[in-house]
Formats: sequence, C-alpha cells, structure tokens
Amino acid sequence: MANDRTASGSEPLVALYRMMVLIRRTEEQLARAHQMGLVPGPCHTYVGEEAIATGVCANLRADDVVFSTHRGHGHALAKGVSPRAVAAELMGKATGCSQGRGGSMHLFAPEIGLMGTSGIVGPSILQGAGAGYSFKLLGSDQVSVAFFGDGAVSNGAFHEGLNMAAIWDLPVIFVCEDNMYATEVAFRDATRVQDVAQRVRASYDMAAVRVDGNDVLAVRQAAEEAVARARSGDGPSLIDCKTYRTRPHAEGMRDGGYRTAEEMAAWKQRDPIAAHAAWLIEAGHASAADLEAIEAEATTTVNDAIEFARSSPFPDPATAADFIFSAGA
Amino acid sequence: MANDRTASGSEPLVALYRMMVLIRRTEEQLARAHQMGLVPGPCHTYVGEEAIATGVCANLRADDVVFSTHRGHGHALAKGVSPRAVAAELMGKATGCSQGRGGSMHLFAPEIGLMGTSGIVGPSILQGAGAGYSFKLLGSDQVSVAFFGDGAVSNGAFHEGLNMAAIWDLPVIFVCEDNMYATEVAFRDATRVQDVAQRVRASYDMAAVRVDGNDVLAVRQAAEEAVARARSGDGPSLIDCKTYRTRPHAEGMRDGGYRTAEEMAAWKQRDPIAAHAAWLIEAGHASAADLEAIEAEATTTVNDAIEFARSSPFPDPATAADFIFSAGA
Amino acid sequence: MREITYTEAAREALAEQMAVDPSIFVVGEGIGERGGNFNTTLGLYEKYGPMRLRDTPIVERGFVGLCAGAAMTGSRPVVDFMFIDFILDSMGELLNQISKIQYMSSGRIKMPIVLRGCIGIGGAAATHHSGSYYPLFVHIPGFRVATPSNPYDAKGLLKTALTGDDPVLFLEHKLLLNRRGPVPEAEYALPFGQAAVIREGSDATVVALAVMAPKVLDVCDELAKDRLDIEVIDPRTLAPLDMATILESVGKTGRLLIADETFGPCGIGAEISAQVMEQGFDDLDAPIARLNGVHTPTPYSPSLESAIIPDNAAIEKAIRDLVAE
Amino acid sequence: MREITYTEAAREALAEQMAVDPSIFVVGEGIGERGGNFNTTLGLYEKYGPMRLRDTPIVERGFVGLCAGAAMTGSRPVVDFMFIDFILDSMGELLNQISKIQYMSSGRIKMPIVLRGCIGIGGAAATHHSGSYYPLFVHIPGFRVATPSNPYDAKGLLKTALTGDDPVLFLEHKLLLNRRGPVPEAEYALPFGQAAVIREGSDATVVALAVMAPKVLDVCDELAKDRLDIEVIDPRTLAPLDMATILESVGKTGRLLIADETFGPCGIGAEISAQVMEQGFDDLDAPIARLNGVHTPTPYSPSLESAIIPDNAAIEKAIRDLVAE
Ligand SMILES: Cc1ncc(C[n+]2csc(CCOP(=O)(O)OP(=O)(O)O)c2C)c(N)n1
Ligand SMILES: Cc1ncc(C[n+]2csc(CCOP(=O)(O)OP(=O)(O)O)c2C)c(N)n1
Ligand SMILES: [Mg+2]
Ligand SMILES: [Mg+2]
Repeated sequence: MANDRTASGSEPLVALYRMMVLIRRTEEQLARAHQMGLVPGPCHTYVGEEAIATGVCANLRADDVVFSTHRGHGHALAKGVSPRAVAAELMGKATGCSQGRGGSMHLFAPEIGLMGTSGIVGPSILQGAGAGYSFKLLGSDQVSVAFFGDGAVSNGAFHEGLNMAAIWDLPVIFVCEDNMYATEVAFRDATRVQDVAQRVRASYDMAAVRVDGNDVLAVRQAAEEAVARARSGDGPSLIDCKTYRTRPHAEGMRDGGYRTAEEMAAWKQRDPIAAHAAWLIEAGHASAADLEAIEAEATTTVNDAIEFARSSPFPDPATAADFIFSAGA
Repeated sequence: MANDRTASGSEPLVALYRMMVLIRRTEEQLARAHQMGLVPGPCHTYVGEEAIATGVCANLRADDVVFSTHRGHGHALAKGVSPRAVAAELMGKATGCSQGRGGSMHLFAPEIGLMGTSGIVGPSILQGAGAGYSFKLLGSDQVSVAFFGDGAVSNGAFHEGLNMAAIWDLPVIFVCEDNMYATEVAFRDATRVQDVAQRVRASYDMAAVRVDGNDVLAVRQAAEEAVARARSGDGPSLIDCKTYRTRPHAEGMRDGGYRTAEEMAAWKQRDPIAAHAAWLIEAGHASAADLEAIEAEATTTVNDAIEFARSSPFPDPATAADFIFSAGA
Repeated sequence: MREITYTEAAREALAEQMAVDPSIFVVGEGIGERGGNFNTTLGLYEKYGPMRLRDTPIVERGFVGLCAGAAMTGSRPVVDFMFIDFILDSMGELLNQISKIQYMSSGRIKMPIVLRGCIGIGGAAATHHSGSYYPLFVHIPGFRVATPSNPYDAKGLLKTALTGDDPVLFLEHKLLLNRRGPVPEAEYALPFGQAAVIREGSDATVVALAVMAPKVLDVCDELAKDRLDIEVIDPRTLAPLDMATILESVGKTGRLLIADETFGPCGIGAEISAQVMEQGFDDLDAPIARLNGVHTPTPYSPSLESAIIPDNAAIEKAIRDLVAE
Repeated sequence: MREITYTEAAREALAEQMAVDPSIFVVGEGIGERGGNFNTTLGLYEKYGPMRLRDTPIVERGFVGLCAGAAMTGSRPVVDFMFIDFILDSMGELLNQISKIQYMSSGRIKMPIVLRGCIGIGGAAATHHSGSYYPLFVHIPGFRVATPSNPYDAKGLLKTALTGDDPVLFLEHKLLLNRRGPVPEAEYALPFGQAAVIREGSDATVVALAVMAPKVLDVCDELAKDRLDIEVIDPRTLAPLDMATILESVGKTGRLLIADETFGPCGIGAEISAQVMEQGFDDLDAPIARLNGVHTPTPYSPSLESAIIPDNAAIEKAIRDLVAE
C-alpha cells in the first residue's frame, strides 16, 4: 500500500528482497564456480528456497543462534555471514568462514550466531534444542533456530529433539524446509502424513504452523510470532515451510527421474524472489528501478566475493591438525 | 453369559486365566529366588501387567514372532516358553532358554517365536518391524509383535520403526505397555501427550487403539483385530495398553518417591487376574473351584520349575565364547 | 581376462546373488530407481522392484534395526549406507544387537546381514563424509570386516558376505570405486581371513590395506629401481585377520610396516604390531613401524586434506626408514 | 586422611563444581530426585532443581545432541548414562559432532561436555550392561578419556573434566564404585595425561587400568613374597596417554604386560605395545604381553562370566610368564 512507503516502513520489506537476491546471486555464482572446478567438494544450493532463511533470520538478533544443514549457504548469508566468507570457504581458502576446514556443509561463524551447518541429517535439531536449553539455564533471552529438511522428519532426532523442547519449554524455533524430496526420495514415500505442523501439534503439543515457504512475508510473520514466543519464555514453535529447490540436490548431480518437468516448471513460476518483487512494486514499497539497483548491487557484491575467494590463499598445511582440542588442554 | 459355557466357548477364556496365573506365580517365585540370591543378575517382573502378554499372544501361532524388552518374562511365558526354561535362565543355568548366556533381559526361544528380549530400550520395535518385512518379502502369512514400554515412546526407534511399518504396510503389531513410568521417570514428564494411539494415528496414519491393559478380554480383542489385519496384508497396528506394575522397577530397587501409596493401592484394586476371575465366574465360564484348581496347578508347575532350575548345572565355562559366529564361518 | 571397475565387480556379486537368492533385499537412500549414489545397485530396481530394492527415509538407526529383525527371520538384508559415516546413528543396533544375537541365542538365530558403504578420505568430502571406522568393528566381537582393494577382491569377498550367515562390514574406499581390474566371468568367491601377498620381496614387509594397497605397490615399483625388494600384503579382511601370512612374511623379511589411511591409535596397525610382537618377536630385525593418517577430523580444503593422508612420499620415506633401521 | 568411596569422591567433585559454576547441568534417566541409579547425583536435585538436574526421557541420542548444542552456547553439560552401554545410540552425535566441532570451528566454539557412565563386567549384568568401549574413543580424535581406578583419581580427574573445555569420557568401573580410599578434603585436581606409578618395582612393568589396577596390585603383593618385584602403572587417562612414564618404566624393567579387562583387538594394549615397539624396542628383554578379557559378548551366567574376565590367577600367570621369558 502506497501509504506504507515511508523509509522506515518500506526498508525492512525491501531488505528481505535484498537478502533473497544476495542469496540467489551467491548460489548461482557458487554453482558456476563448482562447474569450473573452483569448489573442490560438494555444493548444495538453496535456489528456490531463499524466502525461508530470509524470513526467519529477519527476526533474529546477532546473538541469537542458528543451526543448519548440508543446504546451509542461505542460512549463513541470512544470519549475516558475508558472501566473501562463504565463497572462500567453498573454495577451501584460509579466508573462508571455517578457515577452509569445513567447506559447503560445515560453515561456522559463531561470532554472529551461525553455530554450524552439518553434513549429517538430524543434529541441527538436537543442537538447536540444546542452545535453547543453555539460554534458559543461563537466564538469557536469546533464541535458537534449527533448520532442517523434510528428510529429517522421519529421523529419530526430529522426534527426540522436538519432544525435549516441548516438555522443557525451550526457546527454540524449528524450521522445516519441506521441498518435497530428500535427494530423490519423495516425502510422500517417506511418510504417510506430510502435514508436519499437524503432526507436531498432535504429538508434542507444540505451537506449529504451516506456511507457504515461498512467501517471504508469510515466513517472516510466522517466525516473528515464534521468536516472540521463545523470547518471552513461552516455549518452542515449529514452522513447516512448503517450498521447492529448483536446482539438483547437489551441483553436478543428475536431476531426472524422480520429479517431472511440469512440477519443476510450476514451482519456477512460484519463485519467491519474483513474487516478492512484484508485491513490493505493487504495494508501492519499491520501484522497478529500486529493485534493479539492488540486483546490480548484489551482482557486484557477489562478483567481488568470488574474486576475493579465488585470490585468497589456501590454508597452511602445517595447521591441518590444529584446534582439535581447546587451547591449553 | 451362561450359554457360552460350552467346552469350546469357555476353554479359551479360561486359558487366559491359566496363563495369567502362570505368569504371576512364576514372577513371584522369581522375585523370591532373587531375594534368596539364586538369581545373580537383575530381574524385572511383569506383575500387574499379565493381561497384555496373555491377551496378545492368545492370538498368535507358534510361527509368529515376538520381540520383547527388559521386562520380558511374561512375553516369554505367554509365547510358550516353559517356566522351567525361564527360571533356569534367570539362575544362569545351562538348561535356561538362552543356555545361561542371557539372563532375565535376554530370553531366546526362536523355535517357538520368542526372538529375544532386549536390555536396551528401542530395538524390539525395529526388529519387530524387520520380521514383518521378512514375512512380506518371503510371502509368508506370519505376523510379528513388538512389545515395549511407555519409556520407548519418546525414543527415536519408536518413530523410525512405526513410520517404516506404516509406509511399507508391514504385518506387525506394536504393543505399548504404558505403565506410567520408565524406572521412576513418569510418562507425563517424558512427553506432553500421553495418548499414544492418537499420536500414532495422527503421525503415521496407522490403525491404533487405546485399551485397558488390565482387561485381558479387551487386549485379546484388540490384538485379534490387529493380527487379522496383519495376516491379511492390511498392514500394521498399534495397541496402546494402559497398565501398572505393582512391584518395583526391578527386584531389590527402592520403590518410593516417584509414585504414591494411593496410586499403587488403586491399581492393585484393578488387578487383571482378579478381574478376569470374577468375570469368568460371573459369566459362568468357570467355577471358583475351577479357578482354584488352576492356581494349584500353576503353583505346582512353578515350584517344579524353580526346583528344576536350582538343580540344573551351570554352563560349562569352556563354552563361554561359543556361537559368536555361525558354524563353519 | 576382462577388466571391470571395482563398483561393477561388487555390483555383479550382488546381482548374481540376488538372482539366486530371493531372500536378499537392499535398503538405503537412493538405492531404488536411482541405482545408488555410487551406482551400487544400478539396474537392479527394474528387475526386482521395491520390496528388494528399498528406498528408505533417512533413518539409519531404524533401517539397521529393521534389517536385524529381518535377518533373524529368514531374510538376508544388505544395508547400503552410501557414505559409511551414516552408520554411526545405528551403532546401538550394531554393537548391542547385530553382533550379539547369534551368541545370545546360542547359535539358534543367524544374522546374515551385509553392511556396506564408502570409506576414506578424498575429493574434499570433508569431515562428515570421510570416515573409515573399521577398527571399531574389529575391536567389538561379532563382525566380519572386509576392505577389498581391487575389483577381483571386491566381487569375491562380497560373494562370501552374501552367502555366509554372519554380519559383515563391506567397506569400499571411495578412491577405489572407479579403478579397473581383471575379474573372471566364472563364478568364484574369496574366503574371509585369507590375506593376499600382492607383491613378493625379501627386504621388508608392508601390510597395506584398502586404498593403501595400490599406493604402496606403486611406491614399491619405484623402490625396486633402487634394488629395494619389498613384500606387500593386503589382509583383505580385518576380521578375521590372517596373521599367519603376515608372520610368515616377517619371518622372511624381518621388517614390518603397516600402512593404513585411517587413525593410528587403537587401529589395525597397533593390533598387527602387537600380535607380531607376541608371536614373531625373534624374527624382527627392526621395530615395527606404522604409517597412518594424521589423528584429526578431516579438513575440507585440498591443501589441508592432502596434508593428513599418507601420500607416496610418506610411504617411500617410511619404507626407506624401516629398511635403514 | 579420611576415606570415602569412589562414588562419593566423584560426587564431591561434581557437587563442588556445581556450587561454583552455574553453567553446569546434568542430564540422565533418574539423576533428578532419585539421585542416579549409581548415586552419582544424590542430594543435588534438592539443591539445584530440575534445570540443573534434568531427568530425561529415554533418548540417549537426543540428549547427547542437545548437550552438544548447550556446550556450544555457554553451558557445561554432564551426561550421566548410568550404564555406558547406552551411549551407543548417540555415537553419531559423539563421533561426528562433539569430537569435531572445536576443530571445524577453528577453536571458536568450545565443547565442554562430560560423558560419564559405568563400564565393565560384573554382577551378571549380562551383555547389554557390561560394555567398556574406551578404545573406540581413543581411536577417534577429539576426546579425552579418563578411567580412574580409585576414589582419589576419580575426584581429581572429574574436577579436571569439569573445568576443561574438551569432551571427556569419564568411565567408572562398576566394581570400583563402592571401594573406599583416601581423598583429601582440600581442593585438588589431577591433570590429564599423567600416569601414576602405583607400585614400584624392577623385574617387570604392568600397565593396569580401571578395575585391573587393584587386581594387579593384589597379585603383585603376593608375587613379592616370591621376590618378584613388579612395577605397576595406572595410566589414569587413555587419551591423552602418558607414554613417557610407561617408556621410562620399561627402560628400567625391560618387560611389559598390559592388563585390560576389555577386548584385545585394536585395544589399549595394542596401542601401548605398538608405541613401545616404536619408541622403546631396544629396551625390551622379552616380547610385550597383553592380558585381556575374552573377545566375546558378555555372558550372563556366573560360570561363564568369570571365564571371560582376567582373574587373579590369570594375572599371576601372565606376569610369571613374562618374567620367565
Ligand atoms: C544421517 C544422514 N544420512 C544420509 C545422508 C545423505 N544425505 C545428504 S542430504 C540428504 C537428503 C536430505 O533431504 P532433506 O532433509 O529433505 O533436505 P534437502 O536436501 O531436501 O534440503 C541425504 C539423504 C546424510 N547427510 N545424513
Ligand atoms: C537405551 C536405554 N537407555 C536406558 C536404559 C535403562 N532402563 C532400563 S529399563 C528403563 C525404563 C524403561 O521404561 P519403560 O520402557 O516404560 O518400560 P517399563 O520398565 O516401565 O516396563 C530404563 C531407562 C535402557 N535399558 N536402554
Ligand atoms: Mg528435502
Ligand atoms: Mg513404563
């Protein structure tokens, strides 16, 4: 609505766009870098799912914490890790956010609350619950967010983690990114009931909502409520986000067989960035030119990040076994 | 009803009584033997919960299989293991059903479908599902039963196991023995939703009913339906049996603090054996004298079993490492 | 003889056994229509369908426990972990159930289950996809552990795994998967517990397992130019471990190096060293040496990754040092 | 000096640290009001309440993973497994997360977590309640592993565990729990990686850990009557392992036996043997010997159970054989 178009009213809405575009451009460039052989290890992109990390992290403070998965670039960026640090990490450089130790699936930036992405399905849920336990024990009002895919929902970690968070009223937000597939195993084949929010309410008596994961405003709103609930001591929530990844499970993987071209095309129509752009313009929060400028800016930022990463040094082999134990131990 | 009092009509109903009494007497004698130092290891009795194993196993064939828990004496007996073999096992004798290798928590009689009791919470559920997978794969009409306590419901094995059984339509009957406590942790503290059947329907779309676990006829009826469902290829079921153990978690353990004398007294009033006895007499299926005779018979059988166990030899120490691998391997 | 890849050889073993034994089924993520992340089951789904090629949710503990129950009741499950790292969530089912049930039941229940997956460091897979773990399964009683280093062994050992009645860890190093080698068309199987002397020599013995076998062979070919004549043994299975072949070799050479990519502490090298100490002490002309990967989680960056695995230079140095002792 | 039990000593360490460090909390089944199956937390719930003494559902994987997240964010969790066997369901969280996160985060995240539980064979606990498993955690990088053999060490090592920033396995042998011993009232802590020479001698060295330490001491007292003068070393922590003390002793005695109740293959004895081989070969007057429990699941029956653990007679024979070599 036009009368929302004040600096303070529009800027947070435009910022959502800015972040989604930044994630998209970074992912596209990382995919290219992977094709060029600049990313030595695996690379799972977040293309198509940007609204979720963006909408959730928009509600977080720097001292709130996030635990993420193998598909974690978007969460890292949305939590504030720079594209430089992400790109350098994927290229295995000393300037990466994990100093080259981690790669795509192990991004760490604890200074700003990115407590790690995990190559194993499940642990983000438990560690997220654990951070919530810490905050409650220590009397802090920080909150904890655990991201995970539909693939985690059948895993024991999901059930053990949500149950503990529920019975102990922990300040945790569980964010399920249901993109309908775990690699090529469809969620409908992995379980008979795909309404995760309904299950969580019925089994754990936890606040749980289902949202369109491609609608950044819907995600942001659900997360706002969940964060408020957690921060005020009213316990955990689950946000069940329906979404779709429009690239293969990982770069370089064949993507056929398990999903149809029609399905993919239909979801591409529902691109979260395009949808938010249209809304911003229609509601008068930004002009097409504003958005083009944002895209240009993102392109510049990401180009710089890739260049930074390429020109950064590899870590010193002599440090390969450093940091296994804490200093002085 | 009196007109049910034909030999064929009454006998199965009386048999339920016979089995429950046999379990009770065996447990009482094992508890005594434990106090006397004749049972060298731990001993978890089934006193108060006899109706469940009895009602379920009354529907099973010898080639159907059962997977059980640390509290497995009742399941073993109901599946047809002799009191001699159980008592001897608890005394660590060569004549025990596990030849002295197992003890109270590891009873095996695969010849008659007792596929093992487990000292670890969880595996019975997964192995039960696996036997169902086998039967389906091999085209057999056998069914599989997994017993477990309320303590297993929060464990990941429960969720992973039930989900697999549901999505693959396995011929399995999951029997939850909800005696309200896992050692001294109350089920109400372990989870916010204690209606297990409701949870299982909502999360796994599995047939699930809640029954009075102290009512042997109710259990038998629920199991009859579940077994028929499994045997005819219509998939798994869960039976959520509410019950109570009237002895300590394990023999020799202190039993105070976590439950009140009133609660215990109230449940003792609901003794499954007394209730069934009253019903049998009232419905005209047996006379008080009939039941007394059955008790006397059980006492004789169990006394014989204890005597047999006491006088049996310990296993030969030279066999301590036999059977780790299959023969010839 | 025809040459096929390691993966093809193992797949052939699986396909042949699935054709003759309808009780075999495979579980894993993406092992159905997709044919496996590492092509372990390619083409089999079309033949045998979903009951025998079972795509699963991500429930490693769950499906291992399920397979235990299936193995106990007449089936012969093959668990395809893809990366063996994912086995860790199922350790309770493995160490407390699968390895113990034959024993507990006094041999009345069998446990014919094959647990397979890719091991090892390579390709910047990083620390959640680079584990090996075999010493854990050698330490715990009740497992057979096979680590074939070439296509011929891969097929022959998997055949034995699929026809025996014991739990078998079948571990395929990711850098070996695409290596080609001769594999006869005729039926064969390789017994467990029989090491292969893959190179004869008299100056020293090197026990090299999994990916280290071809690496050590390459180095020894180089060393031969300097008239160093090294015997190389691939144990092929770590449980049972064929100590007789190793001891015989040490009796001849007097010197022993154990080369193993994974960790040293409480590893395979330690066990072999201790056994040779106990049974072949007098044969030793020099202390037994171990060459292992650095004792650290696996870093991602190629510059760090290559620093923690024993490369050819490290192997050469270890052998030269041993001979010089 | 006052004498208290092993359990009391460890509980004192926990109570003292909980009093000064509000970030410590304990999770486990029955560790709240009940005070722990082994009285590990007796009396603490009354003082500190449920947030710090947290009774849990039976979710070993879950609460270990939860404690990892808590340790990463400023808390200091103590996981009380009761029987250490229950740790197996959490191996994924331990081996892939807890042991790796300090490394992965380049030391920016700490992992101060204590994992405690009862180990060992005894009392017909049978095969699901008799495991030890410590070689697994020595093999995998990233853990500290303590196996105190007496009350003094139990308190001192737990203090160090509770003030350090690394994951520590604190393993209490069930047959030691009620043993009494001197424990000073004054504050103290024992550093990790420092073995104790618990008996001096010159004829041979025996490394004896956990329950084997008191057993070996008893046997050596007997052997002293025959003028056999045995040095006994308790490593106290297995990771880090104080090889310097062992090597020094072997330098003096020339003979070494490692006595360990748990399994031989890829065990602690293998590692010590291999290291002495590498660093102390010339000191050896006889092959290093290992004495271990039989490599089998633990049977229930006392007649079988006692056949698989090294008893005093077996210890005596092993030492006599070693000295006679
Ligand atoms: C415990 C475990 N098992 C298997 C894998 C291999 N794996 C990596 S990603 C993936 C699929 C994950 O699906 P989902 O959770 O839906 O996340 P998405 O990739 O769809 O974002 C699998 C099976 C793993 N990482 N961890
Ligand atoms: C994985 C695991 N953790 C802990 C234990 C210790 N333990 C033995 S019985 C028990 C309680 C089980 O409760 P429930 O499942 O309700 O069965 P019940 O004893 O009430 O019949 C516990 C915690 C165990 N056996 N296995
Ligand atoms: Mg998904
Ligand atoms: Mg219970």
